[in-house]
This record gives sequence, C-alpha cells and structure tokens, in this order.
Amino acid sequence: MLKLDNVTKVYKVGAFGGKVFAAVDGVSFDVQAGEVVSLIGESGSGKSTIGKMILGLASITGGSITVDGVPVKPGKDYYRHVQGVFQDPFSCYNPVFKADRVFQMIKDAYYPKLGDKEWDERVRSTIRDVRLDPDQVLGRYPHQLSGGQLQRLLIARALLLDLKLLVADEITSMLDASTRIDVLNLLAELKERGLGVLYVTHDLSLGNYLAERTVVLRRGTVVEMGATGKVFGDPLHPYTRQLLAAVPRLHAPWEDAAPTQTCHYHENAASGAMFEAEPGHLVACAQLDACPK
Amino acid sequence: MTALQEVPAQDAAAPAGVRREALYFALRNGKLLTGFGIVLTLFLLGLLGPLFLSGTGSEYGTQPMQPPSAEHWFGTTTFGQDVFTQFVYGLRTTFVVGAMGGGIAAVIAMLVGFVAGYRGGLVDEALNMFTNIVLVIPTLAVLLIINAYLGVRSVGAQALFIGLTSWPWAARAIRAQTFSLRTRDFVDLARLSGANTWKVITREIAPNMSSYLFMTFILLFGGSVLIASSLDFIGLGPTEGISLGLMLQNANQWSAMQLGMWWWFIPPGAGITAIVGSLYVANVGLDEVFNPKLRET
Amino acid sequence: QTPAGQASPAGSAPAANPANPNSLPRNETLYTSGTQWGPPANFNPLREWDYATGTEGLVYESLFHFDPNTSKLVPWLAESGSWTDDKTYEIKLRQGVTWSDGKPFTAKDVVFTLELGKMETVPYHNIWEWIEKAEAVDDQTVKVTFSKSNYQEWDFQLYGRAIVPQHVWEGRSEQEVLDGKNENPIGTGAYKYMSHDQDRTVWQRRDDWWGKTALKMEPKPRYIVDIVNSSNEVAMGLLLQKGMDLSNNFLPGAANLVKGNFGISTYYPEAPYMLSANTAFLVLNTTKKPMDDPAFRKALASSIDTKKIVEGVYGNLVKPASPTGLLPQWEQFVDQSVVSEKGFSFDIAKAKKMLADAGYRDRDGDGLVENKDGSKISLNLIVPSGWTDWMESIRVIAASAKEAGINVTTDFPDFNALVDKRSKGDFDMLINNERQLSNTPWTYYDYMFQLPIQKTQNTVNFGRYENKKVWELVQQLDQVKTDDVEGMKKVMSEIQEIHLDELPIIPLWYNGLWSQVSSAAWKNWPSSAEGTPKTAPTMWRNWLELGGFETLTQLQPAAS
Amino acid sequence: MSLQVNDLRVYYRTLKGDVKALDGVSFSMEDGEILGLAGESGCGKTTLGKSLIRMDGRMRHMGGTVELDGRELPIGDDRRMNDFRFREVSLIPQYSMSAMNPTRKIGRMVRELLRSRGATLDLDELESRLSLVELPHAVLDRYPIELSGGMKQRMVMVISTLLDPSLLIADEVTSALDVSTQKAVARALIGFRDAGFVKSMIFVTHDLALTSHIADTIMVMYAGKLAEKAPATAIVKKPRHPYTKLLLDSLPEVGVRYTEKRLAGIAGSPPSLLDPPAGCRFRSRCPIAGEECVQEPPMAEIEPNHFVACWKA
Amino acid sequence: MRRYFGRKLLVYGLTFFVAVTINWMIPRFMPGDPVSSMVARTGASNPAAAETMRVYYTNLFGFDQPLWKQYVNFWGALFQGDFGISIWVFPTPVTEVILGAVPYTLGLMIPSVLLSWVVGNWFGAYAARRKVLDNTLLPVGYVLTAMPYMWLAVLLAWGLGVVAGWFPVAGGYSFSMQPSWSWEFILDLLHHWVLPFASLFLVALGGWAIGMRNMIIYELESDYSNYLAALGAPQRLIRRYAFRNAVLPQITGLALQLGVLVAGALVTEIVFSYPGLGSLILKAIQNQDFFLLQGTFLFIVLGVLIANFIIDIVYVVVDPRTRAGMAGAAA
Ligand SMILES: Nc1ncnc2c1ncn2[C@@H]1O[C@H](COP(=O)(O)OP(=O)(O)OP(=O)(O)O)[C@@H](O)[C@H]1O
Ligand SMILES: Nc1ncnc2c1ncn2[C@@H]1O[C@H](COP(=O)(O)OP(=O)(O)OP(=O)(O)O)[C@@H](O)[C@H]1O
Ligand SMILES: [Mg+2]
Ligand SMILES: [Mg+2]
Repeated sequence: MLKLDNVTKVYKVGAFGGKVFAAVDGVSFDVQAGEVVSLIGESGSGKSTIGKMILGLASITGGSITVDGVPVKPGKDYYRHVQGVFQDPFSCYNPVFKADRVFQMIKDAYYPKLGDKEWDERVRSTIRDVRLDPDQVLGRYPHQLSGGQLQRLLIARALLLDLKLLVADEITSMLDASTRIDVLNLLAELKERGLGVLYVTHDLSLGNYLAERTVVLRRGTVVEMGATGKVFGDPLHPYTRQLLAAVPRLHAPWEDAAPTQTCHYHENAASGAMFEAEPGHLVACAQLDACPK
Repeated sequence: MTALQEVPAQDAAAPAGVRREALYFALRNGKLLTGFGIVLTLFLLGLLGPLFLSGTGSEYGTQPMQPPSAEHWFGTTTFGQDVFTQFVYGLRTTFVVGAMGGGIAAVIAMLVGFVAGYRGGLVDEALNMFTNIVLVIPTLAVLLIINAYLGVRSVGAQALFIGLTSWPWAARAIRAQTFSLRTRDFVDLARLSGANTWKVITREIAPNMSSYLFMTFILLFGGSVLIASSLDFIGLGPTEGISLGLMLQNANQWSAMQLGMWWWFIPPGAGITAIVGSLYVANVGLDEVFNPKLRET
Repeated sequence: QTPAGQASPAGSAPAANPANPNSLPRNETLYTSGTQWGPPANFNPLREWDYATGTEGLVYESLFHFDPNTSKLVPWLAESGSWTDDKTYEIKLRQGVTWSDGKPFTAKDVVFTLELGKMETVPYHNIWEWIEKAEAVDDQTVKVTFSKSNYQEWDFQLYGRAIVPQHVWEGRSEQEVLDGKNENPIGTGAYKYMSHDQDRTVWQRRDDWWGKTALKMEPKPRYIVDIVNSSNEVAMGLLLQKGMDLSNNFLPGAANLVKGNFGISTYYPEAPYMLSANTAFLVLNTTKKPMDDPAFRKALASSIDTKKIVEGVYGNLVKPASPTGLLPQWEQFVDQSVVSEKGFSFDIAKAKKMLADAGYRDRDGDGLVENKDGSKISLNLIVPSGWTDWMESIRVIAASAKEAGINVTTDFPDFNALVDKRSKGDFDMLINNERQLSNTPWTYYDYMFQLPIQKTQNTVNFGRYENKKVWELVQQLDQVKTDDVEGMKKVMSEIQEIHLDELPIIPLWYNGLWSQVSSAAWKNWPSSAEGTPKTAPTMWRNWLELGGFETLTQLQPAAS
Repeated sequence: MSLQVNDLRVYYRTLKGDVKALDGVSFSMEDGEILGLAGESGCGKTTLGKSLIRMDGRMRHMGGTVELDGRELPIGDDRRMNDFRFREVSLIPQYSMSAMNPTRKIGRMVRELLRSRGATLDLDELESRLSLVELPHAVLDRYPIELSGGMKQRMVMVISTLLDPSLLIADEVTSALDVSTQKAVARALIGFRDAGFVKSMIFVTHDLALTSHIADTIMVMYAGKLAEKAPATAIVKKPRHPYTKLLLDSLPEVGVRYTEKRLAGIAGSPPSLLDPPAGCRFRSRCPIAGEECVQEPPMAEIEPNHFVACWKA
Repeated sequence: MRRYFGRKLLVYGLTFFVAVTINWMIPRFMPGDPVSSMVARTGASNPAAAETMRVYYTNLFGFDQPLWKQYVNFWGALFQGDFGISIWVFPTPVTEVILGAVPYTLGLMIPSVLLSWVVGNWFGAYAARRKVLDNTLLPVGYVLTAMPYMWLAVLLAWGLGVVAGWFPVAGGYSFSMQPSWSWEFILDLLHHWVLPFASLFLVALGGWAIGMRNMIIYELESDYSNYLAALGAPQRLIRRYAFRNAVLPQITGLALQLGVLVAGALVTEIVFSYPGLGSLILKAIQNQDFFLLQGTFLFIVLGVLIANFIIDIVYVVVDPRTRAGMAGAAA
C-alpha cells in the first residue's frame, strides 16, 4: 500500500543553504495493509523525516512515495487516508484550546455538513474504541489529561477518517511504562482492522513487540530490514547487532557486541545497495561473510 | 529603551488553564496593577475629560501666564490658554497616536514575523533582509525626512509614518517566537487536518502567542508615543489639534522655561513619561504573570 | 522662580580674562543676536539677504546714512551730495578715508560699485534702467547722470548701497559677485573681521577708522559678537543670563521681561514696547473670485479682529496698523481725511452689512455667505508652517471672518511651497511683511502696486492687483524730490484714496523693531525716556544705516 | 552508613495548595551503593534528588532529616547547604546539554568553579578522568557548543565528581541518549563508583530495565511515597509490591511479541499530590486492594534489605 | 564567519542603497522647488534678473539634467564626499557644514552611549541582585527610559541652568571664547557639554539598566546557573557568568538602539542649541534646505551603519557562539 522508492531528503543548512545535508538517503521499503512495520534507528537517523515526508509535511528531494499508487499530495484528499500521530502528546495539542478541538478541526474540514449531534455520537463511539471514557476526556484542556489519554485521543482523531495508513512517530516515548503498553496494544488492534501502520521508534523492544516487519535505519540509509523475528533473532548487520546489544534487558546482563573494528559498514552502507540474505531479509553489507557473527 | 529590546524568547505558550492562574497573578501583581491603573486613569481623563471642559484649550483667555490656581489647574499659557484643557486634549491625541502607530506597527510586525517564521526558507531570508534594512536605518532620521518633505498635517498621518517604521524589532521577535512554535506538533496536526498557512497562523500560532503579542503591542505603543512626541517637538507634528508633544514644543518655542512658566512644560512631559513608563512597568508585570519563572513566590 | 538680577558666574559669558587672547573681555564686548538665522556663510555685502550681520554697516559703509527721526540723509562716506540739475547728482566724498588694507577710498570705488549693478544678478541691477552713467570726476567727486530722475529711489540707493573696494573686487566674475563668500572682507568701516564659527561672527574695532576724526564718533565695544539665532528661547535665555546685550529677536513674552525685574528693557517701557519696523499685510489674490470685488475685500477687512491678534497673540508687542499701512515714522504722509472717510475698522456687524449690500448672502443657511452666483465661498489663508505667531494670528483671522459669514480656512504649507504658490499666484490669501521702513513710503507703494504683472511675482504685488492709474501715481511719487514733502503728500493722498477704496492688500499690524537690551554690560541704550539716544537699537540688515550704527557709538560700559 | 533519610517531607508551594511531592520518605544507603530510583512520571523522583542538594524556590522542607556520613544535611537552609554541595553531595543534572556556561571555554569554567570552591585543579587527575569517559583532553579548550550531546553529558559527569563527593545524584542522565551512548554513560557511572570518585550514587530513571543494570538497590516510588526498596535482582525477580509487579509486567522485553504475549498496562492514573487520599496511595489501581489499605501501610522489611510498603506483601 | 560578515555587509549595502535612493527621490517629488525659494530669497524684483538667477541655480543644482542622470550624478558625487551646496548657508558645501557639526554630535553621542551602556548594565546587574534594590532602582530606571529625551533636557536646563544657574543652557562654548587648545577653552566646552550629555546619558541609562536587569534574571534562571548553584559555586561567580552572558544581547541591543539614540541626540541638541547635527537638521527643515537635509541624513545613516558594523565585530569577538558559526543564520 505505502511504497517508498529510493527516497532521499536533502536539507539545505547554513546561510542561504550553503551546505547540504542528506537526512534520508535512498530509502526503499513498503508497508502493506494490515501490517505494522517498525522503523528503528538512533537519534538523527532520519526516522521522523521519513514520517514527515509520507505525511507531506516535508518535501521529498528524490525518489517517490506512493500510497496505493498515488504519490504524496498534501491536502484534504490525501489526509483522509493517511494520518499521523506524533511523539509528544502534549505538544500535539494547542495548549490554549480544549483538547477536543482536534476533532472539531476534522469535522470542519471533512464533515462540514454533518449535524452536531450525529458528529458527537461518532466522536464518542470512536473515543470508546480507543478505550477511553468520553465523559472523562471531552471538554477538557490538554493539561488536564494524561499523556496516554492524549495519545489515544489522537489515534481516535485519525480513526474518524477513512484511514488506510497511520504513521506513528515515537508515540510512546513520552509515556510512562504502564500507559505505554496500552497505546501499543491499540496500534496492534488497528492493524487487525486492516490499517497499515508505520511505527517509528528508537526503542527496539517496542518495535519488536508490535511489528511484523522491521526496518533498521542508520544515518539516513537502511542497514537491515526484514521480518521482525529475523532481524531481532538473527541480526546480520553489525550495526543491528551492536544496537541490540546495547538494549538493557531486565533479566539478562548487558552483552558486549562483537568488536566492529574490522567492519567498514559505514562506507558500504552509503552505497545503498542491499543484499538479500534470505528471502525478505535484506542487509546493507557487502561483507557479511567476513563479519564475525 | 525596553521598547526596543528583543525580549528573550520565552517558553512560547501559556496553557489555557494557566490563564486563570495568570488572572490570579495579574490581580496580585503590583507592577501590572499600578501600571495599568495609571494608564487607565490618564486614558479616562483624556476620553471623558473633554466632556466636562469648556473649549478645546486653543482659545485665548484673559489671564495669560498664570501659575496653577483653582481656576486654571495647570495654569495658563502666554496666550491665556488653559494648560489643563490642553493637557486633556493632548492625552487624547497621544493615546490615538500610540494606539494607531503601535497598532500599525504591530500588524506589520505580525505579518512579517509570522510569515517569515512560519514559511522559513527563501521567504524568511527575504523578509529578514527587509527587516534588517528597516532596522538599521535610523528611524527618526527617516521620519524627519519624510515629514519634512511630505509634511504631516494630521495625527493619522503621523501615526501611519511611525507605524511604518517602528515595526522591525517586533517582527524579529515575533519571527523568533513563531519559529519555535512552528516546530510544535500541533502545527503539523493542524496541517494534517487540512488547514492552510493562513489558518495555521491565525488559529494555531497567534492564539498561542497572544500574551506575547499583547506585550509587543504595549512596547510598540509606548515607542510610538515617544517618537511622536519627538516629532512634535521638532515641529513636525500635526498642524491641527493639540498633543502633549506639541504642548512641549509650544512651551519651548514661547520660552516657558526662560520665563519660569514651569506649569507649561512639566505637565505634558510628565504625561508622556507617566503613560510610557506605566506601560513599561505594566509590561514587566505581564511578563511576570505569564512567565512562571519570574513570579515571586 | 527665575533669578532676576543676579548674573550667574556660570553663565555663558564667563568673567573676562584680558590676559587670554582667546577669551574676549566682557566689558569691551557687545553680544548681539536676532539678525543671523544661519551660520555666517558669507561676507558679501551684495548678498543683501544673507550676508553675516554687520558686513554692511560695520565693515562696508554707504555714502549716506538715513535718520528716520528727521527723515534726512546723513553724510557718511560722502561729505555731501546734491542735484546739480534735474538729471545730474554730484557726490563729494570725504578725504582721508582708507580701506582696512590701507588703500585710499576714492570716487573710482563708488563708480565701480554702481557699475557692478550692471551685472544682471546684482540686486540693484534695476538702477541702470534709469541711471545713464556714473563717472568719477576726480578722486573725491562722483557724477551720476540719470535718464529718469527717480529721486525717492535714488535716496534709498544712497544710504542703502555698500561701497566695495575696486582694487579687491575688480575682475570678479558675475558668479563670484553673486555667490562669492568674500572671506576677509576689506571695507572702510569701523570694524574688521576677527573670526567666525557656525554660531557666531566676531568683529573687532578698527582703531584707525576715519569716522573717529571726521564724524567724531567712536563705537564703544571693542568687540562685537553676533550670535547666530538658534531659536528665540535661546536668545531669551542668554539675555536673562546676561550673556547677551542686544537681542533683536522676536521674544514672545518680552512684555513680561520688561515688567518683571529682569534687568531687560525695550524702547518703550510699555506697549507697544518696540519701535515699528514693517507692516504685516493680508495679501489677497485679486485674480480670484470673490476677492476681485473691492466690496468683498473691504467687508473682509472689517471682519478682522486685529486687536485680538495684537493683544492675544503678541501680548501688545505690536501695534494695529493704520488702514493705510504706512509706518508711524511716515505718519506725516497719511491723509487723515481720507482715512477717516474711507478707512476700515473691525466691526462684524458692518462687515455683514457690507457683504449683504454687495450681494453676498447666506443662501443655504450655514451661516456662511455664498458668491453672488450662489457658489460656495471657501478661502484658504496660508502662512509658512512653523511661524507660530503668524499661525496663531491667522487662526484669529479665520475665526472672526467666519463670524462675519466668510468661510476662511487656514493652512500651513512649508515655506518653499508657500513661496512657490505666492510667486505663481496660486493662493487665496496670505500674510506678508517683507517691506521694511525706508526713507520713503514709495517703497511701500512700489510693493503694493507694481506693474506689469509678471508670470511670477517674486517680491512685489503678490496679489496681482492691476490698476494702471495707481501705478502711474506711484511712479510719479518716485519722481518727487525727497525734500518736497508737500509734493509727496499730494500724490500720496491720491494713492491712499485708491488704496482704501480698492483695498487689494489689507494692512494688519506693525511688526516691531524687535529689540530687547540688557544693561548688565552696556548702558545708555536708546529708549523713549528722556536723555537717552533715540536711534534704532538694532543690528538688522540695512538698519545699521538707519541709526543702528549710531546706537553703537552712544553706548557706555555699564561699569563706568 | 552513608546516607540516612528520615521521614523526609518536601512540598511544592502552589496556588492551589501544597503539592506533597515527597510525603514521608525514609531510606538509607551504604557506602559504595548505587541506588536506582524508579517510578512513574511525577512520583517525586526529581524532587527527592533536588531535596538532597538544592531545592528550588518553590520547594519547602516540611519535615524529616537527612544525614550524610553521620552529619545532618541542612537541606532547608540554602546558605549552610553550600558547604556540602559539590564536596559531599553532587549532581549530574537532567539538563546536562545546557549545564555549562556557553560563553566560557570548558577548561576555564572548571578552573574558575574549583577556585571558587577553594580547590585547586589537579590537571593530571582531570585528564585521567577525562580519558576514563573517553573524552580527549582538548575538550577543555573548547566551548560547550562545540561538543556533541553525549560528550557534554560525560563532561558534566567529570565536572560533578571532581571533588570526590560522597553522594552523587544522577537524574535521568541517560534519557535523552541513544541506546549505545546510554550504555556507555551508564558504564562510566559504574566506573566512577568503582574508582572511588563517588562513594554512593542515586540513579534516577524511569527505565527499570536500565536501572537494573546499574543499581545495586532499586527503590520504587509511587505518588510521593516509597513503594518498595530492595536489591536490584530481588526487585526484578521477586517484586513484592503490586505496583512493582504490574510495572514489570507492562515492560515489553526484546523478544516479547504482541502476537505471542499480550501485555497490559496498569489501569487508572496516580492520585493528585495536591490532596492525596489517605491510606495506601496505590489503592485505587491495585487489583488486590483490601480493607486494610485504607490505613497507610508502613515500610516493612520483609526480607533482609527488602522493604515494602504494602499490607499484602 | 566570512559568511556572517558577508551577510551583514550585504544588508548594510542594501540599506545604504535604499536610503540613498529614498533620499534622492523625495525632494524631487515634493511641492515647491529649492530654486524658486533661492530666487525668492534674493528678493530679485527684476524679472530678467530673477530669470537669470533661476537658470543659474537650476544649473548649479543640476536640476536641468534628465532624472536618471541626476541620479547617477548623485551617486558619483556621493562617492566624492560631495553632498552639494547648502541653501541655508549658501554657498557653503554641505559636507563642510556637516563636518563642522559632527564633532559636537560625536562628542555627545559617543560618551553618552558608551557610558550609559556601561553604567546602565552595571546598575541593572546590581539591581537584579536584591529585592530592595530591584524595587527602588528599577522604578527610577523606568521613569528615565520613559521620558522623552527633550523633556528631561528641558527639565535639566530649567533646573540646573535657568533656576540654579550652574550650567549654561545653550551653545557649544561661550560666545566670549575663541576656540583654542587652552584649558580655559576646554573647560568651557565641557561646561556646555555637561547638560546635554547628562540628559542623553540618563534616559539611555534607564533603558540599559532595565534591559540588563531583565536579561540577568533570565540568565540566573538558566540551566548553567542552576548547575553552578547546585555545585555550591558562590553567587559571585554565578553572577559574573550571568552578567557576561546577559551583556551579549545588550551588545546587539546597542546596535538596535543606535537609531533611537541618534534621534535622542538630535532632539537634545535642539533643546540646548548644541551646534551638532540635530540643530543642523532642525535648521535644514526650517529653511527647506534639502541638500543639507540629504547630507545629514546620509551622514547619519552612514554613521549608524558603521557603528553597527563595529558592534558586529565586537560581538563576534566576545561571543564564541558566533565564532563557532552558529549564529550565522540570525543576521
Ligand atoms: N529542517 C531541517 N533542517 C536541517 N536539518 C534537519 C531538519 N530537520 C531534521 N534535520 C536533520 O535531519 C536528520 C534526521 O532528522 P530526524 O528528525 O528525521 O531524525 P530522527 O531519526 O527522527 O531522530 P530522533 O530520534 O531524534 O527523532 C537530523 O540530523 C536532523 O538534524
Ligand atoms: N515547581 C513545581 N511546582 C509545583 N508542583 C511541582 C513542581 N515541580 C514538580 N511538581 C510536582 O511534584 C510532583 C513530583 O515531581 P517530580 O519532578 O519530582 O517527579 P518525577 O518523578 O521526577 O517525574 P518525571 O519522571 O516526569 O521526571 C509532580 O506531581 C509534579 O507535578
Ligand atoms: Mg524523530
Ligand atoms: Mg524528573
């Protein structure tokens, strides 16, 4: 459904755009309907940029992004099917307005003719869908609601539309452990409804929990991608391995990643070439064999 | 001088609930209350005073050069004009110039600041350049030139000129604020709801900066009053009506200082100082109200 | 309270220290102001409108002076002058007069000066329209031959023209004569240039001045510092601080200074305080409706509350003008019977009646009269922006005219714009006072009635009033000998009659010969009191010849 | 006995009343111990950390004592507290990114700071500490702005521990970092403790997994009170407080998949600290709450060094 | 850094260009022309003489050439420092008139701007220290900064000049003095300088003090201050750092304020009839001397631009952040 083909994003930095900086460099992957794909990478690797490009909030420098074969075109029609939820639930709400304004904006833009009552009913049922009590959340200011509630309201907002693809950019990183999991579960339910979800995160365990497939991003390029089980269970790329090793686990001591001095994955990755190690499991490393596993 | 200081960017928005809190602090902030109190008093004096006064202050009286007395509260001029009446009418003009000049400047500043800050890129570069150009040109000198060449006959024209030249610092400040707000997610969300640039600016960004914009306006208001008084003093003021600056100019021109007629030149200057100073003080008060960091506990 | 008498040691003129050549001794220095409104830019006596104060009078001298009190020419560089026949005037020059560079002053210099006028841009160029030739008979004698004997105007030239040294000016191009700064002026006068700065000119007395022996006169101040006016209030400040001795500025509130104990006096101890120097006229554009109608003009004249201007705006520093506009010094020429019969005075009721009689009625009930054809009347009265006393004055005029039913609005264009409109005749009404006191009322009538009307009227007859008859009378007046008072009166009576019948230009008030003096350093100033000089206490351009210089010679140090 | 906190109460003054951010907290720490402080957002972790070194203008010390190495810390008295700061108690703030004066070269700032505290800079020592956190010596000649986030974080670590404080408070020092940098920083902290630069350390975080790697003891807070305190392994393996249990249950470990094992969060939300309910504060969300929970449960040592504040534990 | 300066220079260049163009344009589109007022002034009643003069002056001021050529010539003359001939002080070149006034204006401006800046910052920092000071010094600062320059000038002139008689209230030096390098003269100069200086100084002082106080309060709330405080650093050190960092925006503020300060100097000069550019401008306005007005205006613009540039350089020297190239984007 969503398809990224050799997507590049170059930012001009410095005065008068004197320098260029490729935040995303030749990224290709796709997301099917009813599937969660997690996009994993360290800070600054270009995850949010990809999300923004899909949402039409940032222009695309090169390559193409299509949803059901239609290229990204910011506007009402596009946003009817593609929506996003962002990292910081508190900053997603304009603090001077009540939280349910986000629904009102949807109504104004997409259902201007709908009766108020009917609309209210619809909102309430959607809010119940994200397992919130409408009476508790409606008519309140953002700061009177918890992060989890806000995040769920945002998902509800997206659901009011005829949604096909949801881009969820780090939607749990600001949440408490205990609320986080509820929001994640909600995402998982969406995919069961047949939506495609691009789940952007730097927390590997969360990506692993949720996603069918995983794309590992490093400095704007994909280093490894494939089924989540494969990528996490049998990481091929040294970077993936190093990343995994750094994740603190409750019940296991920190393991030291294999020394990577011999590996020159930086340079190779820059070429953008991907190798299919096994069906559906691609790695951007030319010297997999030379790498100590 | 605070008028032209770039206010340090503050945590952009005050959440709405904080509004009630702001009101709470506002009602307990001495600076704010004193400042607005004085301004309001003078405003009401200017607004309502003429209703209780006979004449407009330009009529000649029979008692020239009288020091303040029960009959002439602020004394009389060389022509026997009642200084208090002039003062009251002058206040009016001063408020008009402040509100209009400040208003025009605020509108331009907002337009430039919002667009530059929100659109970024080349638009920003161009507007920024424009702002900087207007910023480095010594404003009063330009006003002198324009006024001298074109002549200012009315308060409105004067306010317009002032408004057209005094916006740059405010535009820069608003741009900076907008810049920080633009990266906020709710802006993106608004766009995802199909809002266009204009809507995003007016419905999302501006309401968030309302307190900041208000403070900017206050400073622009004060600045306009000061600039106008300087222009009046140099003799580039409106030719009709009376303003506090014109009173000062008249007092100076008719040698009030040498003749010891202190009652002629003290009230207008004191009036301007009181208005502008109170506005500045109120502004600090507002800052304290809206910026929790500055609140006294 | 303002400190009255006490001179402050910290004032602008610290105590003199004769040992220091850079600091002028207070008791030998006269501080004046009120003439120079910009930095002294040139010392060119031909630039009569902007030479540094004293260039003519202190440095350059004229053949005669004129004493307004006696209405007589006073021999100066000339020992005598006389008409040898109807077309010839002979001037005998004094012996032993030298230029400040030591060269002798001769008849050649006089002829040279007159002949400079042949250059088109020299201000007195027009004398060559009626002078045939000027020649030096010998070193001490100049003979001038006329094609037309304009006696009145010639007298004016005799005391008004500064004689320049031929040996210095010879060979100067027209541009240099017109625009030259003439730094380091060489004159015959009692003072020589010492220094100048943006805000002052300093003159130093010449101890070898010829007049000491020939005239038995000696100006008392060794130094004269003429201070550039930055504004009236500064002048007043300096005067109060005893930093200035003679202020020829218009000082609003001067009456208070005189009455209060400030040590400052004027010519008269009470209103009008000042001698009169010129007349402020309301100039009507007679080419426009309804100002082309004498009846309307006269009604307008009656509607003007001059008294209110005199008292309210000027605090009695000025006097209301006689309906003829002739200065008090010329009172003998006023034909009182004509004035009493045809003169006007402020009378709203009368003005209304005159309007009604002439067919100007209020048809639409707005309280304002309309033209005879029913169209609205709206007259715009202008004075230069920033001329505050005039601005106040025309507000008074507009107000009282409205009372009479004439819609007069006021406007304050910038000076340039006003000059432009004035010279093109593109205005309704304005105020002007550019003609000063002179030896002859002829200058006034020349100003009022000169013909023919040019495309631009730069200095005279701004109202473009065309009356051949009166202009002929004016020319006739010019050719009456200046000592023929009766002859002058006769012609002038006719002129006055026409003036008051037609009233193309309305005299308003006499501007004063602004002069406030402090006796802190110098005493024996002219005043109306007995035993004091009666000369003009002023440094204004062209007034040094009208008695201003003589004032200097009568001063006495206050300490003595 | 290095640190002894007794019934510490610290409230925030606000318009609506006092926010009881720390409401009777007691615990102790041994020399050389790293105490991990975990808990939901807003439970008072930062407040506890701040109370031990420098309270901000709105914090009020309402009661309780803190003893460090046998001496009582005058935590309510800003002036007297100054003697202890840096030398006895030190802090790595949450805002390390902006903790250094942007207009001073780092080396100079350190020197001035030390001089102002009456200490001299031992360059060799500094250098060795820098190399311990893998910072080149040249950073001293740079401005903070020229350093990356991780470098700044480590630099602040070095500065804060220069005077070998007895107690170091590290508040969320790794939250803004990448997993790999996070690991390096965490290890450096342990290294500091091991090298004796600090005697003991309170490591504040909301990441239970991370703290389990660093801390010897983990203390879990809930709504301004302590819920459980036990050796790290005990907390992870055998949590006794229902809150700790639920919290651990909601953590998706690497390897746990939604499709395989569906985790659940804790229903409800913590009580407002403005006017907290009497009794056990977790009561309303607790699946096993009972009658007795209306009473406030005492902190009980149910096993050696394992303290729990729950009637049901 | 080169980019930073390049950018600055571009802005300044454009500003100058715009200023010059406006300056050139306006007198050519306003009512009344200088030539006719020149002619009117001479009082030439003879039409032929008036016409000759008109031609002569039109030629002299170059009004007879096509507009574009006048514009080009204007630039050409500008680069030779030729602003034309003053009408008011005809025939003195404008440049000469201005140069005569500039020392006075600079003599007022430079000390008052720099001193008020230094002292104001110091006061502000001092006030931010204690509640009592904050509550006493600051209101004074507000009153000062809210005062119209000319009003304070009038008050000072009246109080200390007219009433007390301690200082002269007009002129650059006594009229009894001749300029020289004697102590007496210099003292006299200073004596005249004190009041205008004081009024400029005081008004600006208030502004800087308030600005500094606000900046320092922000700085004292900043993270690095908190960190230092947490490490027990004495207030002195924290304040020193805060001061230094707060001074930086004040430097930029100085650049922003220049225009206002110049304006203040102009009106103050007018009150005291101080023979600087302000009085010159007033005269130029009153006498419709457009050439002089143009000259003074360009001179001020140039002065402000140069001052701005100097401030830019100073800023780069004192703020490491600019040197690191970070502030490059914020022009
Ligand atoms: N508007 C912009 N102009 C210039 N560079 C940008 C811009 N936005 C992002 N970048 C740069 O692009 C790179 C990728 O940014 P992005 O936000 O996509 O990273 P990320 O992977 O989402 O990181 P994080 O986990 O911190 O959110 C970063 O180095 C960032 O600095
Ligand atoms: N300045 C303040 N004024 C009022 N209340 C405050 C203030 N700072 C914190 N609080 C309140 O005190 C309680 C504890 O805050 P604290 O910052 O200690 O929590 P925390 O555990 O560090 O949370 P987090 O994980 O989000 O950092 C919270 O309920 C918070 O709302
Ligand atoms: Mg991101
Ligand atoms: Mg915290």
